[in-house]
Amino acid sequence: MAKTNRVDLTERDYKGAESTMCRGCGHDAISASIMRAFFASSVDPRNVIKMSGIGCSSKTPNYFMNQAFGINAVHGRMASVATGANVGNHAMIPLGISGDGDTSAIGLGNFCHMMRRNVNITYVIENNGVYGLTKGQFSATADEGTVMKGGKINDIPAIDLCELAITLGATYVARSFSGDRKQLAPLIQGAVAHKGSAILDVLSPCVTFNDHSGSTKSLKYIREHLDPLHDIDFIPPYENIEVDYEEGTDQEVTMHDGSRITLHKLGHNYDPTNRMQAVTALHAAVAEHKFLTGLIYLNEERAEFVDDLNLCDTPLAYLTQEQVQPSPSYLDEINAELRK
Amino acid sequence: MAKTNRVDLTERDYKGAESTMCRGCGHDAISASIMRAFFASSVDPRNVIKMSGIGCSSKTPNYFMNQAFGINAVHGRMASVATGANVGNHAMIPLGISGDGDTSAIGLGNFCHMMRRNVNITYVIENNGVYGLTKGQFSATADEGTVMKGGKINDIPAIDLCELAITLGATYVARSFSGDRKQLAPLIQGAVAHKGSAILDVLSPCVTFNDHSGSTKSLKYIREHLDPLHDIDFIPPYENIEVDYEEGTDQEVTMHDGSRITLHKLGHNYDPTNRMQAVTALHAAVAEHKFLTGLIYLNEERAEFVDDLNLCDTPLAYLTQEQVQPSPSYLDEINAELRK
Amino acid sequence: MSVVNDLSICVATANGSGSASSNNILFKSIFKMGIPCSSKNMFPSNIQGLPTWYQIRANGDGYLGRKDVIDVMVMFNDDTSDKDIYRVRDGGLIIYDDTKPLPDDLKRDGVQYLGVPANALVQKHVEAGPLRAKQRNMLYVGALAYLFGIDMETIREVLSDTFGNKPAVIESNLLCIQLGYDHMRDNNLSQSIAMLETIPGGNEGKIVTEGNTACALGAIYGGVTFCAWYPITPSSSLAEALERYLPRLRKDKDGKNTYAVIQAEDEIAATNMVAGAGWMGARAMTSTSGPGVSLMNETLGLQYFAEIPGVYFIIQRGGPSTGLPTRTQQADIQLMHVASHGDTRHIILIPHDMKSSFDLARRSFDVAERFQTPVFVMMDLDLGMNLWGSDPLELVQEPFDRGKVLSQEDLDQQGSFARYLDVDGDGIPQRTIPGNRHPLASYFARGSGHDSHARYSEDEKDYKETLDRLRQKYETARAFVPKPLVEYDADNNAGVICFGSSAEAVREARDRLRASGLETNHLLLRALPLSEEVREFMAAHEVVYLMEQNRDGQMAAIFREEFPEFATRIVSILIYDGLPATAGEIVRQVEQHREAATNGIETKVDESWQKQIASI
Amino acid sequence: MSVVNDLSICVATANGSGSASSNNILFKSIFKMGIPCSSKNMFPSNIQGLPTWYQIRANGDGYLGRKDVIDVMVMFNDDTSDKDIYRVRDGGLIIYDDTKPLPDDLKRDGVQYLGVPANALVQKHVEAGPLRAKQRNMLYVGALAYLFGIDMETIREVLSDTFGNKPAVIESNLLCIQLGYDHMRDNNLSQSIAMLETIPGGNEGKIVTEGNTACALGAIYGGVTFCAWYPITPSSSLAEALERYLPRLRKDKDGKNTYAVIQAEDEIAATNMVAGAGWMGARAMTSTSGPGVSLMNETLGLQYFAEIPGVYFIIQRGGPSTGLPTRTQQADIQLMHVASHGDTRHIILIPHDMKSSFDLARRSFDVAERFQTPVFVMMDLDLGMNLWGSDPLELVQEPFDRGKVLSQEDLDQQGSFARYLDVDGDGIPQRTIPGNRHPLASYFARGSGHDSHARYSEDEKDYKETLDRLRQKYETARAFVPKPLVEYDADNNAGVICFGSSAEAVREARDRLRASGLETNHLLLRALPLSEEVREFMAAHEVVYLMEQNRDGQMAAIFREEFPEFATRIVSILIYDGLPATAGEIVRQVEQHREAATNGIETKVDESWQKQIASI
Ligand SMILES: Cc1ncc(C[n+]2csc(CCOP(=O)(O)OP(=O)(O)O)c2C)c(N)n1
Ligand SMILES: Cc1ncc(C[n+]2csc(CCOP(=O)(O)OP(=O)(O)O)c2C)c(N)n1
Ligand code: SF4
Ligand code: SF4
Ligand SMILES: [Mg+2]
Ligand SMILES: [Mg+2]
Repeated sequence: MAKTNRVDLTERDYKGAESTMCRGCGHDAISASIMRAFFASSVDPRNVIKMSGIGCSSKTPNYFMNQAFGINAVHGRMASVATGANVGNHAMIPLGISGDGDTSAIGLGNFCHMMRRNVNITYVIENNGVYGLTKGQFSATADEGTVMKGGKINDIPAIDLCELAITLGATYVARSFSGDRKQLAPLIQGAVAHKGSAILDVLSPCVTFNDHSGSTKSLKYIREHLDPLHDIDFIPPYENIEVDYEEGTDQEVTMHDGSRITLHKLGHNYDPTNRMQAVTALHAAVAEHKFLTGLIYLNEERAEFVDDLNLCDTPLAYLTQEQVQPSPSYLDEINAELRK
Repeated sequence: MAKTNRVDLTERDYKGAESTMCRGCGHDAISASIMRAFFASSVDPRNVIKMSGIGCSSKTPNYFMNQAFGINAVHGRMASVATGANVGNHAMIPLGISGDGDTSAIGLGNFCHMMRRNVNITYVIENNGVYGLTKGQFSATADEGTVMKGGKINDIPAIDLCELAITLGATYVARSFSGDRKQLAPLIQGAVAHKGSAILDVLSPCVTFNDHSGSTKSLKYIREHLDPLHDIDFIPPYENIEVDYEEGTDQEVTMHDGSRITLHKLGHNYDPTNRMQAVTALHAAVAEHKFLTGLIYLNEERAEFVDDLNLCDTPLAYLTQEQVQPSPSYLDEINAELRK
Repeated sequence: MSVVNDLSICVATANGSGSASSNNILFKSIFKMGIPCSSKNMFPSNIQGLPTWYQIRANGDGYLGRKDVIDVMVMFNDDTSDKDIYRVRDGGLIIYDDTKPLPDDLKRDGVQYLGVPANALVQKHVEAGPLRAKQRNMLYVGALAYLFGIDMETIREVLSDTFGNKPAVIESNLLCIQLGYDHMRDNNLSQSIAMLETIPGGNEGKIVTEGNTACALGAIYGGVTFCAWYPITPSSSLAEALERYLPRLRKDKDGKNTYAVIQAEDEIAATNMVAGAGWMGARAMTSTSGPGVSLMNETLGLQYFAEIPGVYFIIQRGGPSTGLPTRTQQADIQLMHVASHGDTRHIILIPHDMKSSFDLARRSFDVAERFQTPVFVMMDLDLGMNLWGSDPLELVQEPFDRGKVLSQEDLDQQGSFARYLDVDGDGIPQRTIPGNRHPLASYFARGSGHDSHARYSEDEKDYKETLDRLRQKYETARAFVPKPLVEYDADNNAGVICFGSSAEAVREARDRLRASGLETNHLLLRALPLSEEVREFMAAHEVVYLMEQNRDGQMAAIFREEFPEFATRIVSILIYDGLPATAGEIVRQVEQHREAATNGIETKVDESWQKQIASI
Repeated sequence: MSVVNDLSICVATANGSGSASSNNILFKSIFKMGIPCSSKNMFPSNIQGLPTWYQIRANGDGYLGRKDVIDVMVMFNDDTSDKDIYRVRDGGLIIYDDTKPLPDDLKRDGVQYLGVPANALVQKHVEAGPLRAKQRNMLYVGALAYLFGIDMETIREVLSDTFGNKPAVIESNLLCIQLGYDHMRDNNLSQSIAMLETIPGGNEGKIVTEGNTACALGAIYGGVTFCAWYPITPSSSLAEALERYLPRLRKDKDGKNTYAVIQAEDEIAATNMVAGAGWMGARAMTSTSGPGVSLMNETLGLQYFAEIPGVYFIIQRGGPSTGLPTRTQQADIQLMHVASHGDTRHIILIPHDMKSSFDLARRSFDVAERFQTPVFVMMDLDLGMNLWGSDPLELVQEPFDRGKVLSQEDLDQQGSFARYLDVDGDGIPQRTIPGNRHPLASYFARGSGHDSHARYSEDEKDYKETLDRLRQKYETARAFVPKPLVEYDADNNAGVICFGSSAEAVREARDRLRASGLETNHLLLRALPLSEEVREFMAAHEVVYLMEQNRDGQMAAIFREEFPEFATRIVSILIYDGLPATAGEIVRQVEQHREAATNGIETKVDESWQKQIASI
């Protein structure tokens, strides 16, 4: 019998429709990590809402967790849709999938404002540096000097979505690589446990349009330029695992729901709760042509957006007429005021 | 007789229509600094294009330099209009005026992309933390904890437009205060001399909707929290002024056109050509509730956008039919190819 | 003096000069006297110093549309005086500040001038300070009070209603009003235009409010739980009314909110937040005006195609582009009708007064959830932002219609669920909302092609089926949306159709036409799609005057599209200069058409319409 | 075997399987034989693995619309085979890969099956490697070549045209084609549907291209200097064609560019960049499709109201929302017609083939500058992305029309300048462009109210004057835009109107209708606003079949709006399943209408239209 998790589901229960990505596309690998993470964290898919924009990446929510409600909205606006959905029913667990084009080009403004509000979401950017679905044009995360399949060279610096996320107020910021499931899955688990905007910028090679030499987002180039900050583990709140920490090398962060993230440092002396250090490290990495991966920034202090709104416990979507229609006597009162 | 500048114009020649701002509005003071700066730099208004979005601030281009062509576009899109205008005729000197709502809310995405391209422009944000023209709602530069005229408190952190500008690749980034003409005018002169995106975030109190106690953008609050980095002077290329520099206290930056900016440090040991230092300083200022003003970041290395485009010398708008219509023989050639 | 209670006063001041307050006192006082009255605020898109006009109409017969002519001009703005002297009718009255003598070029024949040395008086009697300049406006209130017989006691009442807890403000205002009053009295100044007389029991029980407030209250009673909006004139005051009333009306027992109002970063965010919240099952709305609709265009198509409910309050202003943001128009109709790319047709509800603003706002959420689609509530600046006397708002108590939402139990019973299947033959599919944990419940919503099970599909049959079902849904809506209000007499050959804020002016215009021999029937349109009743009305008349406030006859285009067989019967009456419609202009256009028709100059109705467009 | 050169082949494969290349070879080979032919690519919105169909029509009579029926189905996609077997007509032929035996459920009566063991053969003859799977598709090319008589020599030519400098690729493709060919020959397989025969001199001088390429070339010859665009199917290939041709055609003597193409971050940026560049006087354009138009809506209003030229190439796809992004439709017509809020009416140019795509694209810049307004060039996916045989593109040599641009000298002479004054009575004002240093030259452009001197104004008269002048400008355009192409015979009572990619299908449909006794006149619409010629055509017919590719009869709505007197004459022929129109469907709908009319089931034309919409 297949292994079940704490909500009695097997890995199969986290599957979706068959993928229509190109064979070998990084996006499929990310889907696999998502399924693994949600299974491992024993999240019931029926509590999840999957959201996306438009693009190859944005198609993928259809390819995992069939039992979750999903929406494939318009290009670049998932951040806003997610804000509305989160406020409309804050009991659901929001998972957003986007592409680098979707997020860093057309969606940039709304994405920034979602983070500024610290809307609760696990927001995964499947970053391949190109527009896959429209056949390979540069996106705004295309690195300066990278080469398009046709030979065109990009003159404009890339937007570093992690640096931007930190600048705008996101409270959980990570970078990873589609091929590094060992790192990516716990990062997703942490993001889901985190209350606030969790941004995961995941390098995800487009094997069809951006895997040639000269490209800085090819599988080969990425692999050669990865620079992981730490080994990372996620320990759910119900697990009482005691971990032996090594002074100066290991770091543990406890999250609001009691989950713990443990970081085993790899060479870097890096503390993800230090905002300026995070920005400095990211900036240095760009200069060195390295992809820094791992949990880059974490802030467990800042309130999530729905807390600012002082919402009632029942999700707004589930309020009844009795709960929302004021009594007619109030209308009399107001009419009286409007007579003045 | 009135004093004339090198293009034989008097200060009067830099005037525009009568302002319709509220009496005491910071925006009018900025207009005055703009007029002074363009006069002082001997820029012929007929070489200038004035552009704006929508808002009180965006109305102001009408109130200076009547001889310049101007456009009052739609809300939040001046950055894109300016990109098109700059490429359409790169011989004109682009001056953009925007509000904090115009730039940091609806216009944020396009603004970021303009900076990412390093489009040549002097882009002035008249930042009052509210939407003046629509009567005082918070904008995205409203500080956390600031109070709206009606009493509402802002729970969301402000977007620091200078930090954002540096992150996105702008090459001349300054913050100033509408009331500090001595600092603002040379900063504008420097911005005009600079080739690339020059972003000036100018605190500009809205005396009608955001000047009450509890507001962090009131005249009083701003004055009390100003923290100027340096005294600043702008020396046009044709002036051979020798300045005595004090080691460690003074800094001079020479710009591509030969202009010089001299900075006389005030307490801070600050070098505006150091990107990480700039971000760190801005970040620290927010924590200390200070408004750091002066030339915050300068990068004279990066090419401006039209250079990336390899444009011909004649402005695109002035090319003739002879210059742009290929000969019919090319069409024969192409027809032949399309027969294959 | 013969005329009683028929008067229009126009106050010309500068924005931000404090006149908002004095105008309000003036208007409320007349209202309190029991005289039917309305006010139109022609304010600039600016905060201080630009011209603003406030036009009050007091009319014992109850006509509340803007009056064609101005009887009294209060000329308190030097910047516009040169034009203002010609705005007043022949035989009218101009009140001006005669602290300094009137320049010659402001002297005009055929009108009476009365001065009040407002500047001089406030300088003398009011303490120097920032408020003094503003107080100056109170003087014309006093002057008018004396001249036209506005009751000082009533004014005092209104002052205390308005500034209840600020006795000092009441006193200083009163002082200034009295100064104006006394000046007129002491100098024996008088006029012979009309007098205002208290109507006992008049306006009894009535309220004064603007449509935006009425809509906000309607939305609250309609159970709105989610609003995302972006500030824009003239719609901001709707969302701001929500923010004002919600904290009072909608806290749960723990003091927590049963609603969320989000000031979005732009209209694109607002519409997508509405889509997100509507998808979750919240009663979601936004309010905006023309530029906002343009920006929301893409996501309106998503909501249409993925069938996500949402309510869009559109307060129209003068277009195109930024246009005249503080003037009224009905020129976004076609945009709403077919909003977004591809084949779309949208439901539009159209209030025409305060009560229907409240009522249709409330019902709009039912319509949106029933039809699972964005629903527009079409307002305009005149209706939304001007003050209207009205019967009190009234709550029709009826259960919310959540539409075809299936619960877990429903799914158990039904045993199957296909999100986009037309189970009932009305084009409206069934819906589940997230949180429904039934194994059949979940589905994937999308703006791309899909089959009845909400599965991705590029199949041409699935696609056409979806498009046809969506059209079917729109057809179903014809019988469901609010019916028009019809006045019909089989003897009349001519009909008049109007909607929204034009209703009052049209009522008056019809009375005038009747007086000059043309009896008309009337249809007040309250919704799109056009219903059978509208078709019948069209069928019953040879000529139908379709009155709307735009240049291109946008509603007429929709009528011609939907009723080609009656296309030539429509004669467009078009007012689009940004000012609220007047009966006089309507009458003028109708008579011009009738004259042309009888003189045979223009034989074909439709051609006269074409010409009119081309030549005006 | 009787039929020669009348054949439709549909190739069903999966996306990304290499079939694009084999289909292209197949199509080009038939073309090179001199047989009139067209191809329709029904590809998925996906990069790899989803179903795609490529439909070739070869027709000696020169009908190039999609053929109603499929004669031959190349069934090379297992995922769709169950449906594909029913796509082929009775008596048709199915070619399949018989490496494995055909499953029973794919066996169907009334059609012929011919197998080619494509998998087995490539496995055997082609080196293992990533290309092997793709090469498999070449086998059906060979099989078809043998069966239908496609000349192998021609195929070889096409291969070398296509892969000119890659002899290895040519060889390996040829090998596979030969394998398919030989298999058929060696097994004596044959069919009796039709044969293809070389037409000597056929297609002589003709080119093969898509509308997007033709538009791009037209724009280049029209002097475009600025393009800002955002990728979106099916419009990307237009901008990409610009990027391909411009570096070759438009370098100055120093090797610098006389153009700029900017990939914007979204459509809102693109349209505003166009506005900025157009304001500066550059010939500016963008290309997009439905979702992009929706997003550009706001700025289109700015360009309309501030009178800034710009060209908008709109390649329509299946809507609403994301809809079917890789299928064809004409459903953004009303959106373009009234794009943006407020009263707007836009000029739309409508190419219908490759030459007119080139020609109207070129002229669009003249029209935009002459009328100082955004001009749409309305295309659709079928026209824009499918390959069409065509006469060569032809440059009409005429001077650019920059419109009423005043130089410094002009200003000197004229002595005055008011940017928005109607000097000539045609509604079109004069314009200066930045860089003009004359003291009179500068003005302030804005989307808000303004007077004739471009000064800010909220005055109702200025406002109405501007609106009326803009309408006047639109009226002026009626006589200026490309005239319709009309075929007229006074004996005929029925007219047919169509536009864009429907032209070919309509031509064929009219021939068929003629054969069955209905002679029709024809009007090919090439622009909005509707011109006098269109009105005359409407006046001259009792019934006009208006054919368009959308659900709601969007063009019909515009006709009814503009010609109310002819509103009932219009019978809509609507095809909107996303596939290119076919003559058969047009004939079916026309005959259905005629039958209903004669049987008196539906007496009123317009009602039948309404019903049709409601019931399909
Ligand atoms: C408004 C709009 N503009 C353009 C498009 C076309 N479009 C579809 S996907 C896409 C880019 C997707 O790129 P990205 O987000 O990086 O996703 P990827 O395909 O690379 O995973 C674009 C431009 C669209 N669907 N909607
Ligand atoms: C699309 C659109 N949405 C909303 C508005 C309404 N609007 C006009 S100005 C403005 C805000 C201006 O604020 P800011 O840019 O800070 O300028 P300020 O008036 O404070 O100088 C808004 C929301 C508009 N004109 N267009
Ligand atoms: S095109 Fe690129 S991003 Fe899209 S599915 Fe293929 S490999 Fe992935
Ligand atoms: S409202 Fe504020 S921003 Fe606008 S003009 Fe007045 S003071 Fe300035
Ligand atoms: Mg991508
Ligand atoms: Mg502001």
